[in-house]
Amino acid sequence: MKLTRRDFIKSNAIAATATAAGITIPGVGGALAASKDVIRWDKAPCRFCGTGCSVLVGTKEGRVVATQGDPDAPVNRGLNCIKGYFLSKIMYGKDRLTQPLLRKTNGKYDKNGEFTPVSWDEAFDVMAEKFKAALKNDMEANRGKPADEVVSTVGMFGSGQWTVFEGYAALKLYKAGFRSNHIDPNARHCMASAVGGFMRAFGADEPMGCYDDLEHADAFVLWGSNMSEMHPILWSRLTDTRLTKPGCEVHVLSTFEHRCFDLGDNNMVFVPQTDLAILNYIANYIIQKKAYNQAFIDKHVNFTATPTDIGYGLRPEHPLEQKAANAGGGKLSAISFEEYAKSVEPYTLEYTSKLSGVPEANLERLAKLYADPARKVTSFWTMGFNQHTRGVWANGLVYNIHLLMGKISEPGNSPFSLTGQPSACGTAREVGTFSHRLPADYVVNKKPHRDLAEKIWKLPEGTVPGKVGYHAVLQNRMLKDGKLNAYWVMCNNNMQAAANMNEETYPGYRNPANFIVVSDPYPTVTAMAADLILPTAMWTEKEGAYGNAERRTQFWRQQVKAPGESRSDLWQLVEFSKRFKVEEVWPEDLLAKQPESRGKTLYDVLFANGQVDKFKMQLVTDDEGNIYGNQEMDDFGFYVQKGLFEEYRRFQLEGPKVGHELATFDTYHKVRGLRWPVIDGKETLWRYREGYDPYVKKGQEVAFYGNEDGRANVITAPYEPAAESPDEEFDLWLSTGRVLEHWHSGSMTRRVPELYRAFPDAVIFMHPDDAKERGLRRGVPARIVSRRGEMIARVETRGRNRPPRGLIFVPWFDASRLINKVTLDATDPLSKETDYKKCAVKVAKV
Amino acid sequence: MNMHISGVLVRAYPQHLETVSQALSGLQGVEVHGANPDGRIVVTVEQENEGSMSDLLVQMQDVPGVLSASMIYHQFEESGQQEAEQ
Amino acid sequence: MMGSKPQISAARRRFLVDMARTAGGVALFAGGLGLYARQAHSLPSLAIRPPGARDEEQFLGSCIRCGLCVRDCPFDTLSLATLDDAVALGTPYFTARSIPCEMCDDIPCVKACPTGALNPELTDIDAARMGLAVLIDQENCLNFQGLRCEVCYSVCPSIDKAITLERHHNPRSDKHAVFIPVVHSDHCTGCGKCEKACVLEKAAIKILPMYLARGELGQHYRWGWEEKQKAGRSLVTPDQQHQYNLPEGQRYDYAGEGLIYEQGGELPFDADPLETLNRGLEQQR
Amino acid sequence: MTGLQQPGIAATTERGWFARHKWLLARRFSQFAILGLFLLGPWLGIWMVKGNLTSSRTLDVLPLTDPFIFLQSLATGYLPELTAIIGALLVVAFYLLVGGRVFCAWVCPVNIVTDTAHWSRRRLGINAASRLSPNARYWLLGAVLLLALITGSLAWELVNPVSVLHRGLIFGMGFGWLIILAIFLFDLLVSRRGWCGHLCPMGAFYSALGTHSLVRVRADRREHCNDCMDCYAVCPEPQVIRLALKGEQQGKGPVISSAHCTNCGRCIDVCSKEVFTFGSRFHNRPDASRQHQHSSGMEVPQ
Repeated sequence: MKLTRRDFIKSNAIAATATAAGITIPGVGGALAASKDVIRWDKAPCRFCGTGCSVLVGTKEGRVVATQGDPDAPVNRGLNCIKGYFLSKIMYGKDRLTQPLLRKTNGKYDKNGEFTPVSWDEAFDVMAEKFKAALKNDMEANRGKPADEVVSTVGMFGSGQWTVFEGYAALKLYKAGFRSNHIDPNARHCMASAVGGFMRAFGADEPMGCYDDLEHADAFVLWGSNMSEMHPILWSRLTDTRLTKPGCEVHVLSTFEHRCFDLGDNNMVFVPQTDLAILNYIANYIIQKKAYNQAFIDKHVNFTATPTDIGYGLRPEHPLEQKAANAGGGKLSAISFEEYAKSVEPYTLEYTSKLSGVPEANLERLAKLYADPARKVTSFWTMGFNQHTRGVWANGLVYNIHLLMGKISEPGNSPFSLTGQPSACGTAREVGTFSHRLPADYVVNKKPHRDLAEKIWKLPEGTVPGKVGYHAVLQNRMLKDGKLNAYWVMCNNNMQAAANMNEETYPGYRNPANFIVVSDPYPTVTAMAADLILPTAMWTEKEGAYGNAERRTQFWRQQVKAPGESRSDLWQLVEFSKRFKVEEVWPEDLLAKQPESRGKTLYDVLFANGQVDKFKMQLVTDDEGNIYGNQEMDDFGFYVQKGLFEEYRRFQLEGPKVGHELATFDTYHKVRGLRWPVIDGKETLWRYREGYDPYVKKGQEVAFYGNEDGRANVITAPYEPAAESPDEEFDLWLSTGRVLEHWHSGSMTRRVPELYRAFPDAVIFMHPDDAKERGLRRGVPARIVSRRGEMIARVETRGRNRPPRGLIFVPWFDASRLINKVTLDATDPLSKETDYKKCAVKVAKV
Repeated sequence: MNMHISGVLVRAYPQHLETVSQALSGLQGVEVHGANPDGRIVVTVEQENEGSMSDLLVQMQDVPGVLSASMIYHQFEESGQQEAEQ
Repeated sequence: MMGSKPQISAARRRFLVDMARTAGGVALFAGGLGLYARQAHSLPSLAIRPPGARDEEQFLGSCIRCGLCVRDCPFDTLSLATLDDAVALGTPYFTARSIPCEMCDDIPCVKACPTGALNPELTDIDAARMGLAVLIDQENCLNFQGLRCEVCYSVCPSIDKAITLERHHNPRSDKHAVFIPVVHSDHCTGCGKCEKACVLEKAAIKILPMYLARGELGQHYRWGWEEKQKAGRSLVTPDQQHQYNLPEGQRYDYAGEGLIYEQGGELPFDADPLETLNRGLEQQR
Repeated sequence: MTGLQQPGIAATTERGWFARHKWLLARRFSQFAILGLFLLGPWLGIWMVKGNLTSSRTLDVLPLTDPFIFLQSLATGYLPELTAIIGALLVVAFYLLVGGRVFCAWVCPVNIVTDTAHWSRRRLGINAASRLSPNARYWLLGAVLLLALITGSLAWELVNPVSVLHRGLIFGMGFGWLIILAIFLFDLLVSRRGWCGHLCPMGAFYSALGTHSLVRVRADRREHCNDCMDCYAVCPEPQVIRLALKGEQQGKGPVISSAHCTNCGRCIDVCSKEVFTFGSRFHNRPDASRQHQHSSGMEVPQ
């Protein structure tokens, strides 16, 4: 449906007249009148965590003036947490960036110059020049190389807070356009270990269960998840079940006492890293008591082992990596059940209790719960498992327990990896904006997968490079080493978020060989370290889609215009692609395969390709007939979001992998989210279980169809120590994390005065005796020092988090106190996700 | 080509709603988009100049069964602008 | 001498008149001031005294308005009342919504007080009772509506003691719990962090002076359960074993569950008839 | 009367401006220096003296407490802590020595206000005067203490201009200016030296404290008096001068022994004949003036 200017005006005329008449005309309505006097309400998912609450956004005179919890949303039923309560204020911080800013001296770009306002044209000119220089080098380097040897010096750090469309456009621009796999999202910091766990066990990403497990479980186990603060609305659902369901129990494990302990029936504070041992103890218990579900194991499970002593994902020259026998090793080898049983045998109750510091009674109670076939158990975890140098192992070990018992893929029996970010699932994982991924669980290092991508994208064979790109932590290292030179950071604040800022991130950004572009709505720490800052539209200033932790995809329409010259990340990506001729990025042999692309721009090839631009301009309306803007449609002349989404869906529909199907674009604008796979218009609540999942054939009962043989992998892995543990000098564990009131680096929530007041500055949560021993008392500033850097904050010995002796907890939201100067950039060698929960520090008087 | 587009609210006797709607549709540049049973009809009018627009309004009022016709919305665009937008 | 008599009496009269005038003036002034002073006794409800402040009556007699407590407060929490404040002129107070008390472990303000108007016997800040937090507006409190705010609870220095969250089923959403913040006077110091942090436009939780915040139980009544706990046993001879007339298979627990139906044991059927049918006859005993 | 509008003209011409203002300057210096010490903290962050005149702590060790407010607090039935007791005793000891009303002339910030009112009154030739008994202050003093007793609170501190001004300058004034303005206008328009000389119960308290103080103004050269009346014009408590200056015939000594004398030294400044000096309360025989004038110029060093 092509929309002409005439049609557009006419629709407005109809809308206005119909409003005056008090008539509703299908398709159009009283948008114009409505926008003037009354608040117009429309739905949108919350901007913050992975829970995916839905809100109604109230707009008046071009401004979001109010929000309300959506009473019809199944996730939150009208409720919000305190961040959601302030959603309407996040876009209106006084220091919104409204025009591009370039470092300049004497009117010319200079890496050491002052930020100066420039036009989009100038910004993109300079940016394109830098990218082209890097791409030219890459072309030289790649001359004659096959696709799986192609290298690149351009990169991007993206986000699990990108909309689905933005992630997809970025992925396409980089992997197909710039032929660089150096694109990774900040979800690497948050969900990569979970992904690793899913892929290794089930061959398909994302949870099998859904939030309804919260009502169906008889017991909950929290493994390294402070749900009370980080998933507040889910926590209130869990709490309600605990309150209303007779016999319901909550078991909480953490390295420090937090607010979930309040509800917990069995609370356990364990020594950092010993969760690995506890998980194995439970498996051992189940086996010793012969409580495992033999029938389930026989039919649905394979037993495997993973290489051990795999290092800590540090730079290869680091002594720990040199020492590791199988650095980075992850190839599974098949073992028998008996071998598996033997591998967990050392984890006796006594040994585990001693190692972890958790009393035997508590451990046994937990093990009994899992081993009781009559009780449905849902395990939740978030960053405690994922930000872990053995994160993939830990994820796997919890699946082991559920698989041994067959407590999986049915209502209430659910190992449930909770997601941190609003679209870590929807964008980072499903679209596949990781350095090794393509949409729908396909990966770049498999030729058939690349072939599929190239076919869908109508690009010549060999366009997408086959080598896995630089992951998040490696990107910073490569920036520092000068091997990544043109770099675009979008929708995240990685200077504040990445570990070991002093030694890696900052030197990387300021390396004179590099050109750093940061797109952000606010002057973040990352923006401060950039060379070019692009002002970005946020949340409902653009049309978007997020996918939450229970596989629910939710859409929203653009409610208001972004301030000044701000443009959405999507606009920036698409607009920037116009600056590149295909000849500037593709070698001759690719061009020869597709001569019709000669002379075209990347925009023509990637976006105006007859596929993405298939959906012409149209009015965006809701059922009430309200009319919404769409900046990208206005500027590019077609329905960009719809085109991208429908092209993206082809990955789910046309490839060999099944079970990722999304509904059509138009459907999502009408519903309050759907849980994929959506088959014949029907959502899937529990995957892999007959009756619930249409891909499980009749009589199969359970099928883990992500793996070829339909079986899930039990993967044995031992306890191995952390990368850095407290010693005599650095005598405390440091764990970092979030607080309820602030979202991530605080760039949005710290600009809401009420939230800032509620939790103004980061503090050091520590045990009162540890404080006293160091001559500190509550409220005084203290210095946290590690081998890498230091930070000063006030001591808090009371309050919501109560660390045991020997551990401190510091939230990282505070841009004026950067705890990541202190943290260690050790990662899980398999998932490459940083362990933000463990490093050694000392705390002293200032 | 210049473009005048108006939204007009026509009130008619409810019992003549159908005949009025048909009559209106017959007029040059007039489109009927909807009506409700109490006699209110939503109409758009498209003309090249303002003069013919006002003539048309008068014509509409003269249609048998029409009580009133009032202009609710009016937008005018010059041809150049129109092309640029397209 | 006769001649001088009127003179003396004139001087004397003048003296007497002056006396009377002065005395009258002073009495009038003193009366006015006295009334004003009585009025100033009632501390306005939003002004909170520093920790250790004696009760208002005695405080106004013992605080000499020197401001040393103000000076030694490391957080600029305290200020001295000026004429435009409703607080007795020159006395120290703080407004929780602006700057609350940070509850220093060493309580420097109390140490600074030369007269003991801030009672030096207060050495544990947790024992301070500056006022009492009261969740006044339950209709606007986000947590009462089921939202997850509880900022007041989170910032409380005596979290889980002074403010706890009481969990209830949320009948409106039917799936969620509500977390009701409840203040406990035996731990609340009245520091005001909760009022300061309340994210509403106007705080739903406020620190009130004790005299406004507390009710008082009549002398004629006792909480039975508390008396029992204090005594460590029933105040009156413990109850005897009761016997009941009951149908077969039922018990009655006087102190606990009430009527109990004895479990009849598992039924020999599956809930799902298909299970029974598909099991086949060979499984039947 | 014009001469009395600018008393000390004669002294200036004969002894020079500086000599004629010596004690006034010293006094102003003292008043501002004391205020300054309190303000160093809040203004510059140099915390030598904390608190205010009602109670202070110097260099974190020396406590000083105003005995008047201490007495009121006692009257409410409250016994202050040891710190306050020590502080009050130290202050009492000091004023017993130098004269209670030295507080009024050398320390009290209201003195600057009332002096200004008095000076303006002279300059503007305002003569309106209501008859107030100088003893009214004692009535007030009694009333203040009685009020403390009855109300159990420091009622006087609700209006006391001395603490309002001093505390206000250090901690913030608010509408306290109104009370100070009232005092100023009262002194200017209603009663000459009305506040300090007649009403202030604090002055009354310090008068009582200074009845037997050592340091006194003496009219040792009273025989040189040329009856210019300048000293009467400037004296805040003019009734105290007469006996010492003109009492030789009545067998009175040259020491100004009235407890109301504030030891301000203005009479010394303005006298062209250098009749007055600071000295001790001893040697106060009627003929002491001639014997003493050479031996003691200033017995107690400042």
